[in-house]
Amino acid sequence: MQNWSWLMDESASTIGPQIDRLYYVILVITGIVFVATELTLLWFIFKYRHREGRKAEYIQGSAKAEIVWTTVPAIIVIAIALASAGLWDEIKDPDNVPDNAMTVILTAKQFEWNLTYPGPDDELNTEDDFTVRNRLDIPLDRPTKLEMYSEDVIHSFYIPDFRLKQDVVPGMELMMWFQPTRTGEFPIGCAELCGIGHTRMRGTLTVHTPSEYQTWMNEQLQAQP
Amino acid sequence: MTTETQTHDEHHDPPYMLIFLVLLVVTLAEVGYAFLPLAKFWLAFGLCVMAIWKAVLVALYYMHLRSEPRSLWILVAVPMPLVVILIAAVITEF
Amino acid sequence: MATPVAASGTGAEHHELGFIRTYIFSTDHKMIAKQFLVASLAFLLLGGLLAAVMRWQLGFPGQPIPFIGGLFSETTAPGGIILPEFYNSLVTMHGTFMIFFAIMPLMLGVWGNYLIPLQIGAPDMAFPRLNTFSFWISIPAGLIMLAGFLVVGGHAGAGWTAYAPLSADSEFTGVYMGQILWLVSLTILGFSSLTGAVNYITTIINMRAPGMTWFRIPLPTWALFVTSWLVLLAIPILTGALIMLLFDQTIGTGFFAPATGGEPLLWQHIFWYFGHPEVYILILPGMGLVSEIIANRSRKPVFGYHSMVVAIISIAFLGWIVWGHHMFQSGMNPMLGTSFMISTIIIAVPSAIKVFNWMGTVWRGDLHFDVPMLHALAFVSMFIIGGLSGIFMASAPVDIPIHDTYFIVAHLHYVLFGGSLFAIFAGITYWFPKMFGRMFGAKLGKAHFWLTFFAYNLVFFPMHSMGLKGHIRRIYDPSQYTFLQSMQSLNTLISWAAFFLIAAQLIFAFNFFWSMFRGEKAVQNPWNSNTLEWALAPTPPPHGNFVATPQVYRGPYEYSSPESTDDFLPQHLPPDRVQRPPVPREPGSLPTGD
Amino acid sequence: MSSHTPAIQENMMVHDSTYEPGIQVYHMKLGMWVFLLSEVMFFTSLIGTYIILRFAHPDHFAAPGEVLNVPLTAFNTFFLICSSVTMVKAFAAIQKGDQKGLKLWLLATIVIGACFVGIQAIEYVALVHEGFVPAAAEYHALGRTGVEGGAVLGGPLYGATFYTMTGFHGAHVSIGVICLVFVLIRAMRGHYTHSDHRGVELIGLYWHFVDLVWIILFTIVYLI
Ligand code: HEA
Ligand code: HEA
Ligand code: CUA
Ligand SMILES: [Cu+2]
Repeated sequence: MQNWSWLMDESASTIGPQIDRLYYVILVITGIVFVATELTLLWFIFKYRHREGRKAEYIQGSAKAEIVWTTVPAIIVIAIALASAGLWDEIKDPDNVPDNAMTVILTAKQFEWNLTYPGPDDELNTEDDFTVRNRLDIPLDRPTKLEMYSEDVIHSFYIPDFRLKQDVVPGMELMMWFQPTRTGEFPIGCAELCGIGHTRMRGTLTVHTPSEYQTWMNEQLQAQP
Repeated sequence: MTTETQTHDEHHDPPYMLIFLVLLVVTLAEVGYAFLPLAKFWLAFGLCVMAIWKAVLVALYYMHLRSEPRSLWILVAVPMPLVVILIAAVITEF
Repeated sequence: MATPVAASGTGAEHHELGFIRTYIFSTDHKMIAKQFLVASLAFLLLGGLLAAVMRWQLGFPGQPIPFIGGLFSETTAPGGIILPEFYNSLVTMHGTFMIFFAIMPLMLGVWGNYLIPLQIGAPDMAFPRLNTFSFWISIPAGLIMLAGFLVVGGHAGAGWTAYAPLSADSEFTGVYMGQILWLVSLTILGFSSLTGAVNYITTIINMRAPGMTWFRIPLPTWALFVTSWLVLLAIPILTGALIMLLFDQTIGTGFFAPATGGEPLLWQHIFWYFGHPEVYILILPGMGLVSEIIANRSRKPVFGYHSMVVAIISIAFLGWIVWGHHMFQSGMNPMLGTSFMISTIIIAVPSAIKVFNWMGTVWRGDLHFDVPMLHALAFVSMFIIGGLSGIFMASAPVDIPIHDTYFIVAHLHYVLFGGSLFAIFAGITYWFPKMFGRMFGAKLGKAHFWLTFFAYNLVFFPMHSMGLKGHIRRIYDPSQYTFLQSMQSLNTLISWAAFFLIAAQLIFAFNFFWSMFRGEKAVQNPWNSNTLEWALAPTPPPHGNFVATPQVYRGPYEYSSPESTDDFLPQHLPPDRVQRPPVPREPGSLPTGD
Repeated sequence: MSSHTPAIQENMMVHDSTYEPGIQVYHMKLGMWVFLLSEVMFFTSLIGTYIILRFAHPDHFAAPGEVLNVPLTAFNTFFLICSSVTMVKAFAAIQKGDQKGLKLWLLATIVIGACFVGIQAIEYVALVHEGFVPAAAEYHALGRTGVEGGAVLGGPLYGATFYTMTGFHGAHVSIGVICLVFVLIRAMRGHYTHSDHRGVELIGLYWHFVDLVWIILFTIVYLI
């Protein structure tokens, strides 16, 4: 546990910092609420503990105080909701998928991820498509769009470092897109309980430099039957 | 139905036979209406209106809701919004 | 009573009853409450033991379970090494037993039955025999659920949420009989909850003693009333869903099977339409108990009684329109997600009212840290943590990375253990003297509290961090993920803390039985409480509860009222018998009675 | 204690306000209404499923009359409405202390209710014969793969939702008939009087509720 930190590791996608920022905003707000309420509670517990001769004050309540502590949290949470709604739309809006995105088809099944690439011609459903299992390799300079299908039960495609997750539901066509910000290898997991092999439904996401990506693709093309 | 509204005397039966007739007639009307060459929406809409009307009549007169205290009305109304919320929200999914 | 009342059932029957009618098929609400207490504590223990086995696998993946490892069968844990399918059943059954067989009956079966008639001044429930039915139908449900461990194919392993199509077709899991027993058991259990709810609602509406107006009802009963509505309207939704899933499994109707046109998301919608009200079913009665205990042990009126009631009702109502927050990543329409996000976040407002009013109650009080009070204060502080972590998940974008990770596991244990279970401990230790006529051992009680409080935080707080770093939930072996290996030592630590936590519960179990038979004899009103069950009913209350129908004169939380020389003012005490302090107060400044 | 107290009054502040009545109905009746509300939610989950699935997959469902036998069921609906009116007549009879009327009308309700279930059974048998089955597996076993093929229109969801909804309704009717038999036996023993006839009223509430559900079901399942 040498490099242990309580917080998330640095993100590796364009969407990551935005989610992280929202997360930290909420962390600060709730952190303040948390510290303030718990400390006040502790202070009251200490200050008003029973001692000889102490008599509780007969207080039924206070409309003023209650209005304050209803409206203030209301304003805060609605602000959080609005900020979240904006980011949510940005992430989910299909119009926001960049035009130059590379489309990859993801087919999940117990217990593997199959990814079908468009190949050199950049078109799916052509001769040069190829399929790899449990690994997603993408170039750094281009966004990737996944079209997601499941063959049996619900799985959930999860890339912690990209702050992305999407359930893959049989009978539905779902979509997810991302743009990496650095090269490297990142773990992929299945986040939805999908049966005995749920634990081992893992994969690796590799972000290549553009030239490395070409090399990788050629290797794959040769390896295809 | 409106003729009934004035009766306050508890010893008078609600107009059971009249309701019965209305139920029959509306049912027949429904069956006829369902086969009219109308747009799907209008068919569904009209049929729902008639069905709900019948259901309300049964609740009001046969289940005597009409002569029950106001608080029981409120009680009975509680789940109705929930029914609508579930169906309305989920239907937008598909 | 002004209303015509059924001759059977409502009047107190005072003749002697035989053993069977007294202890087994009793219709006395207090005995039924005790039956529920014993049965659900047993299930709580079982849920805890399942957690222990689970934590063994998570802390020491792949190693044989020590001591008892040999007891497991070949299909579950050969040689003590847990198989993945068994792990899935463990998670599922831990969640199922805890939620449906431990916390829910502890909240409703125990407190609903015990407190409602006593607090509103009624001799018994409106339908005592239905009440007996409610308990006895839950027993076959429990046995059927237990039987699932013995059948071929193992017990259900699709999580307590039983997401279709995983749960709908044995082809995907190899579990057939187990899943069916799970469905049948919960369907039957639904009748238990439902009959209970019908009883509680009718009793509270129609059987309040003279003078017990709506706004003189003690908060536990208020909370139970609102909760009963949630049960009444949510459980049938689940029953419908369970039946459809059962048909999918057995005759292949295909409601939720995409292969034949069914919709997996429909299951999630129906399940959570029940499921979210369900989680409030699990906490609202606890909030009521805690309000009562904090007011009493601070010797102060509940701060803002009316807004507490309004908050309970609004939490219950909002609870119906937020279910989609469990489905943000499910492929649900994102627009729908936005509206669910907003409604979810707004629930923080009534929750805030509750939290601040509890703090207002403590403020300027005269605090007595008895065992129930310790648990109640722990409830408040832990519910704050659990509630605040809910805000992260309620924000849909932030939920993307933390959904289905240990962050959720942390949240749900903070609200369910830190919330519901601490409230239950508070309730048991507070009403124990009333139930069993003896005080709950304070020394051991405090030891149990402190050990539980620390161990519990040690177990569940780090899970927030693990979840943030991507520790997926319901995984059998975290060490298989390279990026989780750095967390393995933390997992091991958590497991040790969990074993310690479970061991600490043995103190409670011992104290419970020891106090029941050997505890110090309790006086009628050891907490100097205002409410009818303490101030008026004998300890323990006889069949029929009260000697005569009580007359109620004031609200339940008149503690330290200037009107009286005592620091409490029972609800039933006629105004002319109140011991007034010598100095008359100027008129107009008199605080009102509620 | 007065025999008639005004409905709920909020006299929270008065120290000796005596009695705040509940709802002015007896416990059993209140309990029955409360129970019926839960039944509303139960049928909501089944009917809601049907509405949603039908909306999502219109191709699985056939137009009115194409698969289901509307005239037969319209006739059956007529039966159920009749049973409602006989039920309410039984109640009206005992309100006036008319024991004979009570028994006759109850008997009529039982007979008509049983006929409803019988006709539903006949309908089921005929439908299954035509290949309209509740289970997708059987549906495919009948050699019908797609939406168009075969003798029956619609897809597997049609049968699944149809049999689940109408089946649970039929079960409710059957339970009602059984309870009515008990009420009739008690009526024959002279258990009910013009001042105390709660059993009749309770079973009546249940019976009319089941009728009400059918009104909805008939419309949305057979006619829309
Ligand atoms: C007793 C049970 C209980 C309770 C009370 C709650 C309360 C809340 N829950 Fe929780 N929840 C569960 C039990 C419960 N939950 C369970 C069991 C699951 C997991 C199910 C599963 O998947 O297995 C779950 C999952 C869950 C999810 C889904 C997560 C996911 O799967 O991705 C979400 C998302 O929004 C959520 C949100 C909330 C919110 C917003 C509240 C709110 O009600 C909390 C409100 C309280 C506060 C906010 C604290 C007090 C307020 C203040 C101190 C005022 C100031 C505050 C601010 C200004 C912010 N919960
Ligand atoms: C109220 C509910 C409740 C409670 C109390 C607990 C208690 C505990 N839970 Fe539970 N848990 C859930 C509800 C609960 N859990 C749910 C709903 C899930 C999700 C399931 C799913 O994913 O489907 C879950 C999942 C879950 C996981 C995640 C598993 C996974 O995703 O892979 C883990 C992992 O550590 C865990 C651990 C524990 C531990 C160590 C305890 C310990 O606190 C246990 C401590 C022991 C006790 C509380 C027993 C005490 C007994 C007594 C006091 C009785 C005394 C007896 C007499 C007097 C007769 N739980
Ligand atoms: Cu696939 Cu979990
Ligand atoms: Cu929820």
